[in-house]
Amino acid sequence: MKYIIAIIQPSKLETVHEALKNIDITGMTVSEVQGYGRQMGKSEIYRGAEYTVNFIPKTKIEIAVDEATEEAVITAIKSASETGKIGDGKIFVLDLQEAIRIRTGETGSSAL
Amino acid sequence: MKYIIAIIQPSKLETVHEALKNIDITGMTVSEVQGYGRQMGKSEIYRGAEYTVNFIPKTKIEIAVDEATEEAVITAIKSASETGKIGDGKIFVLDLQEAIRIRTGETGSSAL
Amino acid sequence: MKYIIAIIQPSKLETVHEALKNIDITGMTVSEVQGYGRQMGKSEIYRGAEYTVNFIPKTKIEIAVDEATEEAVITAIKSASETGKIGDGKIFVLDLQEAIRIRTGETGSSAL
Amino acid sequence: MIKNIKWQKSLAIIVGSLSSSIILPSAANAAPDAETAYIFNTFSFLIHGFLVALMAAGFCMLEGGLVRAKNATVQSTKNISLYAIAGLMYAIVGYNLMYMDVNGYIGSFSFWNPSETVVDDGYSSGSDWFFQMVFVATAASIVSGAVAERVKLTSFLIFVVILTGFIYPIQGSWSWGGGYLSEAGFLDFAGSTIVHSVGGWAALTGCIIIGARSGKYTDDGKVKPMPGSNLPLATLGTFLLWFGWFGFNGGSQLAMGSAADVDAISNIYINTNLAAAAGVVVAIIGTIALYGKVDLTMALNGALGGLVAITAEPLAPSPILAIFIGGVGSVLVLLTVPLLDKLKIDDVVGAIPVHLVAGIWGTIAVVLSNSDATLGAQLYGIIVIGVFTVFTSAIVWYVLKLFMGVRVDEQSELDGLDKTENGLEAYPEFTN
Amino acid sequence: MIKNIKWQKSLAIIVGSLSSSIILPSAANAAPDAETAYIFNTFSFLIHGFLVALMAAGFCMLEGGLVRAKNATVQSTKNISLYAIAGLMYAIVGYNLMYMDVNGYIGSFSFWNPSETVVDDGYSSGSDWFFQMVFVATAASIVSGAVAERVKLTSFLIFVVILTGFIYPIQGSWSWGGGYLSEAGFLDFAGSTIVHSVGGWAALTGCIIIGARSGKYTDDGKVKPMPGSNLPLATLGTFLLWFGWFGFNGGSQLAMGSAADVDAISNIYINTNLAAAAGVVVAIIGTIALYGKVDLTMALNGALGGLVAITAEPLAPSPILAIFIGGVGSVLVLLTVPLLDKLKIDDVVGAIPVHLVAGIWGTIAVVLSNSDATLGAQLYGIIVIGVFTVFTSAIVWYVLKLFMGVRVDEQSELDGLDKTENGLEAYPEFTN
Amino acid sequence: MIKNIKWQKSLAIIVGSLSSSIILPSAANAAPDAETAYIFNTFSFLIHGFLVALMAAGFCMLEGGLVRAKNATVQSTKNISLYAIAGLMYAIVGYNLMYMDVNGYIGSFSFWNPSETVVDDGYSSGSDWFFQMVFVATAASIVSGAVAERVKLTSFLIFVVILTGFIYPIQGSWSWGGGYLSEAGFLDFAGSTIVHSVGGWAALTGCIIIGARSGKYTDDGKVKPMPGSNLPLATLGTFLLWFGWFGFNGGSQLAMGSAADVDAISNIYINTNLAAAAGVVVAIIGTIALYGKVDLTMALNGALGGLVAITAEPLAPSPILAIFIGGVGSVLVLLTVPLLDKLKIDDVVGAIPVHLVAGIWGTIAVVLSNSDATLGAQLYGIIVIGVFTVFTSAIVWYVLKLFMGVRVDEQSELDGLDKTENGLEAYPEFTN
Ligand SMILES: Nc1ncnc2c1ncn2[C@@H]1O[C@H](COP(=O)(O)OP(=O)(O)O)[C@@H](O)[C@H]1O
Ligand SMILES: Nc1ncnc2c1ncn2[C@@H]1O[C@H](COP(=O)(O)OP(=O)(O)O)[C@@H](O)[C@H]1O
Ligand SMILES: Nc1ncnc2c1ncn2[C@@H]1O[C@H](COP(=O)(O)OP(=O)(O)O)[C@@H](O)[C@H]1O
Repeated sequence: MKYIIAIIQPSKLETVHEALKNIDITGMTVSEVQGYGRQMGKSEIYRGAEYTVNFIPKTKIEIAVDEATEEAVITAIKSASETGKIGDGKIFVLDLQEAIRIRTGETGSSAL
Repeated sequence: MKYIIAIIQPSKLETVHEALKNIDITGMTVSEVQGYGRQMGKSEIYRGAEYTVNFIPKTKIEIAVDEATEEAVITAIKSASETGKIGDGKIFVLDLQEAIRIRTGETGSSAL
Repeated sequence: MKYIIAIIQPSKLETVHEALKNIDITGMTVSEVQGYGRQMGKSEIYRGAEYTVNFIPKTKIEIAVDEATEEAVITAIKSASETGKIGDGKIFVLDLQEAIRIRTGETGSSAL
Repeated sequence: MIKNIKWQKSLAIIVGSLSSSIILPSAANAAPDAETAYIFNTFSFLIHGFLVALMAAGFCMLEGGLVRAKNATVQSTKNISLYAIAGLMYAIVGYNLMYMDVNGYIGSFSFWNPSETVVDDGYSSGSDWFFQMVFVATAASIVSGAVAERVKLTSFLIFVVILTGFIYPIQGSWSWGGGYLSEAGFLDFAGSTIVHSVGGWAALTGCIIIGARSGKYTDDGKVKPMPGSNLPLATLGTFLLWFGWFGFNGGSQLAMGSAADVDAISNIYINTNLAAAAGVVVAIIGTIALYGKVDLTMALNGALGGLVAITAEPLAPSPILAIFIGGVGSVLVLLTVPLLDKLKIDDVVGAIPVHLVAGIWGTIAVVLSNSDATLGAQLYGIIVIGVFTVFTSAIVWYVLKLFMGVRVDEQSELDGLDKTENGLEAYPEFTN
Repeated sequence: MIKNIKWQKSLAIIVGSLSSSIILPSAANAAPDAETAYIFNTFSFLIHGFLVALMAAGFCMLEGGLVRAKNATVQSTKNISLYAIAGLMYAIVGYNLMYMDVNGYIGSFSFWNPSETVVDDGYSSGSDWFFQMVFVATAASIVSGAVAERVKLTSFLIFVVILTGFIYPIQGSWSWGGGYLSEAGFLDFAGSTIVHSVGGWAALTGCIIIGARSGKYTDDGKVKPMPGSNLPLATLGTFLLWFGWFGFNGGSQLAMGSAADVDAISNIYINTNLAAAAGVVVAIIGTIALYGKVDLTMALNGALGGLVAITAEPLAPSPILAIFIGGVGSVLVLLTVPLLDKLKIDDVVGAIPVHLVAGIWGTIAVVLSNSDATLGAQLYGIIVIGVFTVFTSAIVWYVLKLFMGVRVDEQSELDGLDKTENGLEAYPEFTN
Repeated sequence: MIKNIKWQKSLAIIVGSLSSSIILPSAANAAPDAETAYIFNTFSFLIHGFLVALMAAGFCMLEGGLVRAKNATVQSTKNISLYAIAGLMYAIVGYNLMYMDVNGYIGSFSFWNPSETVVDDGYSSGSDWFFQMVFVATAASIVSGAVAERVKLTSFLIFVVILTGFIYPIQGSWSWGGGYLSEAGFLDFAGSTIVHSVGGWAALTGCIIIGARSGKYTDDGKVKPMPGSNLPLATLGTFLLWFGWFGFNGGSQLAMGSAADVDAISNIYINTNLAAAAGVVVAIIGTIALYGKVDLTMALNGALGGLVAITAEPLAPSPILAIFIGGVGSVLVLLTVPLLDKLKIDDVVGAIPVHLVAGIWGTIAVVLSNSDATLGAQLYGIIVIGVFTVFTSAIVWYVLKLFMGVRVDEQSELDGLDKTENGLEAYPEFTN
C-alpha cells in the first residue's frame, strides 16, 4: 500500500475531492498547512512597514491507497489541482506498511 | 522503527493519551484534521439552504516507536478509541528510517 | 529521496527557515501541532482549579529532499533549533518513493 | 430662510401640544417654559442620535460576523468608511437637498451650516442635522451587508457617496422634506420605507448588477451556504441595532419638550421592543418548525425584521398590534431568505428580506393603527421611492461597472477580499 | 384602577421633594413645574432602561466568551431569546402580576396596557413598564450563564417563560409591588435580592438538577477546568454590564424631576462605580496572592460581585463604604468560586457567586448605611425570596426533566451543543 | 470650602447665560428655573460621563484587537484594571489634587467626598466628580496600548496608580483647576493636551524606557510588522471611542441648563463627528495613495487622530474648519506612524501619533477659531505639560525598572505574556 501526501492550493480542495470521489476513493484526511516554495510570498505593507509573508496557505491531503489505485489517484489529484501557475504544489508517495480500521480491526487493503 | 499515524475521533484523544501513557509511550505529536470517509458528513441547513458538511473534525496522532512496542501501541490506540460506530478512524504504519533528538543529537530508538 | 519530518519549538521556525534557505532548500511545508513528550506540560490555575496542560504547541516541518542533501538538512535543522532545553523536538526521516510537481508533472528529485 | 422641516411631524408637535392641554388639564398652568422645552427637544435629538450612531457599529459587527473570515477586514473597512462618508456628504450637500427650500421634488444644492436658532424654533438646528445625519448612514450600511464578499471596495465607497449625498436626500425631500409625497398623505414615521427600503432597494439593485458570489449557486441549481465566521459578533451587532433603534424610532418623535411628547416616546420604545421581541420568537419557532433546529442567524434577522416593520408607525399601535406587526415582519424574513436564493440573488446578510420586504410591510401596516393613513398613499410612496431608488442605483452601479468594475476578480474572491483590498487579514492567527 | 407602585420608593419621592425644599431653600420659589418634572422622570426611566438593556448584550458577550467555542452559538441564541421572551412575558402577564392591585402576595393576571397618565402621576406609565421590563431580562440572563454548555435549548427557553412571566413578578410583588415584604420593612433599592439573588437561586437550582458538565469532575475528585474561548469578548461583556449598571441602579431612584433626585442619581453612579472598581482591584490582588497570577475571569467576576453588592443600597453609602461593600462582594466571589467546585456544582460563568452570594451580602449590607433597614427584615426578605425561588424553580426544572429532558445527550455535549441545537458553528473557520 | 472649579469654563457658563439673553430675546421671560437648569447640568455630566466610560471599553477592544492573540488576555486585564484603578485613585487623592484649593500649581491632598450642593451651584458636585473621573481613565488607556506586548503587568498597574493619582491631576490643576496655565490664557476645551497628550507623553516615555518588542527591529534596520489578531474587534473599539467622544467633548461644555449651552453641545457633537469622519476619509485616500491598499488600522487611527485634534476646541470651528482640523490630525498620524518606526520607538497601537501628535496639533489649532487663544499661551501649555509629564513618567518608569523590572523576560515575550502574567489564553481554541 502507499501513503500519498498531496500539497495543493486551498481553492482546489473541492475539485480534488470531486475527482477522487469519481474514482471511488472513499477516504482521505485533510489539514491546513503553510507552504514555502518557489512561489514566493507576497510583500505586504502594515502600518507603513513593508514585510514579506514567507508562508502561503496550502491544503494537505493524505490518502492511504492500495498499489492498484495509486496511479489513478495521482492522476486524479494532478489533473484536478493543476492551474499551471507556480505554487500548484506537490504529490509525495510513501510506502505504507500496514493499515488498520479501528472500528472493525480489519487490516491491509480492506481497511482503507 | 515505525512511524504510526492514527486518525481518531477528537473526543477520544484523552482516552488514547491515557492508554499510551500506561504503556510508557513518552512522546507523540497531535494535530487537528478534517476527515472524509464512510461516515458521511451531516446534512445541515443554513438560512434555509441545505448542504452537506463533507469533512468531519478528526484528530491525528503521530508516534514514532521502535519495532518492539509497535504492536502494543496499535492495540492501545485501537482499544482506547473504538466505539464501534462508523468514523472511528484508522491506524497507518510507515517505516521510519531514522530519528534524531534535537536537544542531544541522540539517534535511533534512544531518540524516541 | 527522503521525507523529513521535524517537530520544533514554534519560536525557532524563523531560524530554521533561514538555515534551510542558506543551504538552498527551496521548499517545505509547515503546520501547527501539539506535542507531548518529556517536557511536561505546565500546571495552570483557572478559576481556582489546578490543571495540567498536557500538550504543548510545537511546529512541524515537512521537507522532501534527495539523498544528497539529507545530511545537510538534518544538520541545519538541528543546529538552528537546538536550545539544549527539554522540548527541543525531534527529526524523523522516512523513505520517499516518489515526488511529483503538480504544475509540470516532473517527478523524482527534479520535482522537489 | 425657512426650512421645510419634516412636514407631518411639525404638525404632530402642534397636535401634541394641543392634546397635552386636553389630556393633562392639571398641568395646564404648569407647563415647561419655552427654553426648557428647547433643551429637551435638542437633547432628544442628540442622545437619540447617539443611539442611532451605535447602529453603525451594530451593522459593522453583524456584517463582520456573517461574512467569512477572509472578508472581514474589508467589511470592517466598508462600515467605518461609510459612516464617515455619510457624515461628510450629508453636510456637503445632503441635508440641504433634503430639507432646504424643497420645491416638492428636491431641495437646494448647498453646504449645510448651522443656522442661528432662536428658542422659538423649538430645538437647535444643529441637533436636527446630527439626528438626520445618522439616519443616512443606516441606509448605506444596509447596502454594505448585501453586496459583501465580492464588491470592489473603492466602487462601493463611491456608490456610498452618491447614495448618501444624492439618492437618499432627494427621495427624502419628497416626504420628510415636505415635498409631494407628504402632500399626498404618505406616512412613514421613522423610515421603514424612507430609510430601510431605500437601503434595501439599493442593495437589491447592487446584488443583481454585481452578481452572486462565485460558487454560491452551482450549475445543478443547488445553493452553497457560506456560513458566517463569527456568530457571537453578529449577535452583538444585532443587540446594538436593537437598542440603537430606540433612538431611531424614539428620536423620530422629533420633540421631548412636553408630557405628550415624552409619553409618545415611551410608547415608541415599548412598541419597538415588542416588535423586535416578537420577531425573535417567531423566527425561533419558525426555524424549529421548518428545519428542526434554531437558526441563530434567522433569529437575528427576525429581530431586525420586526424592528424595520414597526418603524413606519411605532407610536400608534397597541402592544398587541406591535407584537403582530413585528411577528409578521419576521415571518416575511423567514420566507424571503430562501426565496432570494431561489432567484439566485445573493444577499450575504439578509439585508433585502429585513430592510426591503419588512420595510414594505411596515409601511403598509401603518393603516392598521393610524387613521390618517390610506392604503393608496402608502403604496404610492412605496412604489415611487422604490422606482426612483432602483433606477438611480442601477445607473450608478452600471457606470461604476463600466469605468472601474464593481467586483474583484475571481482569484481575489477565492483568496478573500482582505488580501487584495486591504493586504491585511482580519484574524491572521485564527485562520490558515 | 390604582397601581401599587413601588411602595417604599413612592415614599422616597415624597421625601425627596420635601427634602429638596429643606436642602435647597434658594430654589424654593424656582422649582421645576410639574410637567418638566414629568418629562425628567419619564426620560430617566427610558434612558436608564436603555442602559439596562445594554446589560443583556453584556451578559451575552460575557457568557459567550466564557463558554467553549463549540457552545457559543447556543449561548448567543439563549441570550437574545431570553431578552425577547422576557419582554413579551412581562407584557402578557408579568407586570400586572407584580404591580397591579397587589393584595400582599400577588398582583392580578392580565395583559399590560399603557394607562392614560396625567402629569400628576409624575411619569409616563409606559416608561415605568419599560424600565421594569429590562430588569426581568437580567434575572433570566443570570440563569443562562450558570447552566451553559449542557442545558437543552428548548427546556431553557421554557424555563425563562416561567421565570420571567411568573416567578420573578410574583416575588417582586411582595416588595416592589408593595406587598407583605415591603410592609415588613425589607429594603432592596435596585434588586441585589429581588433581581440578582432570584436569578442566582434559579441558577443554583438549575445547576443542581441539571448536573455538571460531563467530565468536569473526575472520579478521583479532581476538577477539570474548561477555559473560556474568547476572553476579550468576556471583557467587553463585563464593561457593558458595568456601565449598564449605572442605569440599573441610577434609574432605580425612579425619579429625576428634582435637584434632590438628580443628586441622588449622581451619588448612585459614583457608588456603583467605586464598588465595581474595588471588586476588580480586590480580585487582582486576591488572585495574585492566592495563585501567583492574575486570573482575568476572576477580575471580571470581581467587578460584577462589587456591582451586585452595592445594588441593594447604592445611594446612602459614603464613597469609602461603597468601596468596602464592593470589595467584600469580590472577596466572597473569590472564595465561593472554588467552593462550588468542591460541592460539584458546575456554574460555568460564576453566576452563583456573583449574583447570589454577593447579592445576599449586599442586601445585608443595607443596614450599614440605611438606618431604616433592620437586619431582621433583610434576612427575612432574603430567606422567603430564596425559599420561594428555589422551590418554584425546582418544580419547573423537574417537570421539564420529566417531560422533555433538561440536558442534551452526552455525545451532543462532547460534540458541542451548537451542532445539535443550532446546526451552526459559532466560529466555523477558527476551530476544527 | 470653595473649589476652584474649571476656571475658564465657569466663565463660559456666565458668558453663556449672558449671551442667551442676547441671542434669545424671545425666551427672556421664559427661561428654565434654577432647579431645572441644575437637573440638566447634572444629568449632562452623568450621561456624558457614561459615554466617556464607554471609551474605556473602546480602548480595550481597540488594543485587544491590535495585539497578537498571545497577549490579548493581558491587554484585557490591563484595560479593565486601569479603569478600576483610575476610579479609585481619583477619589482617594486625584480629584482634590486637581480641583480643591488649587494654589496655582497643585490642589490639596485629601480624599474626595461629595459636598452638599445647593441649587445655586448649578450642578451636583458628585456628577462633576464622575465626569472628571472617566477622563482620568482615558489618559491611562492611552499608555496601555503603546507599551503592550512586553510591559510587565504589575509594573504597568503601579504606573497607572501614579499617573491617575498624581501626574494627571497635578498638571490638570494648572489649567482646569484654575492654576497658572489657565491664568496664562492656555485654552484646551476638552483635553487635547491635558488628557490626550499627557497620555501620549507618558506612553512615549514608557516606550523608550521599556524598549521595543523583541524582534520588532532587526539588526539590518528592518521593521518587522506584528499584525493585530482581531481587526473586527479593533473596529468595534474605534466605533465605541468615536461615539464615546460625544460625551468627552459634549460633556465638557460643563452645562446644559440653557438654550445657549445645548446649542453649544449640538455644535460640539457635529464638529466632533465631522473631524473623525474627515480623519477616516483622509486615511483611506492616504493609504491608497501611499501604499496602494487601504490599511484599515490606519483608517481607525485616522478617525482617532481627527477626534483628538478637534478636542481642544470642538465648539467654535465652523463645519469646514472642523473637517480641516480633523483631516490634518489624520495626515499627521499617517506620517508619524512610520516615523516612530524609523526612530525604533515601538508603539503597538499608534497611541503616540494619535494622542500626542494630533493632540499637539489640536491644541495649536485652537487659535484658528477661538479669538481668546494665543499661539504663545498654547505653546507654553503644550511645553510645560509635556516636560512635566515626561519628567515625572520617566522617574516612575525608572524606579519601577530598578526595583521590579518593567518588561517580561524574552522567553515570556516569545511565548506570549498571557501565559506568564495570566496563565490563561485569550483564545485557547483558535490559536495553537
Ligand atoms: N521539498 C518540499 N518538501 C515539502 N513540501 C514542499 C517542498 N517543495 C514544495 N513544497 C510544498 O509545495 C508548495 C508548492 O511549491 P512551489 O515551489 O511554491 O510551487 P510548485 O510546486 O508549483 O513549483 C509549497 O508551498 C510547499 O508547501
Ligand atoms: N484511505 C484513507 N486515507 C487516509 N485517511 C483515511 C482514509 N480512509 C479514512 N480515513 C480517515 O479515517 C476517518 C474515518 O474513516 P471512516 O471511513 O469515516 O470510518 P471507519 O474508519 O469507521 O470506517 C476519516 O474521516 C478519514 O479522516
Ligand atoms: N515518539 C514520538 N513520536 C512523535 N513525536 C514525538 C515523540 N517524542 C516526542 N515527540 C515530539 O517531540 C516534542 C519534544 O519532545 P520532548 O520529549 O518533550 O523533548 P526532547 O525532544 O527535548 O526530549 C514533543 O512535544 C512531541 O511533539
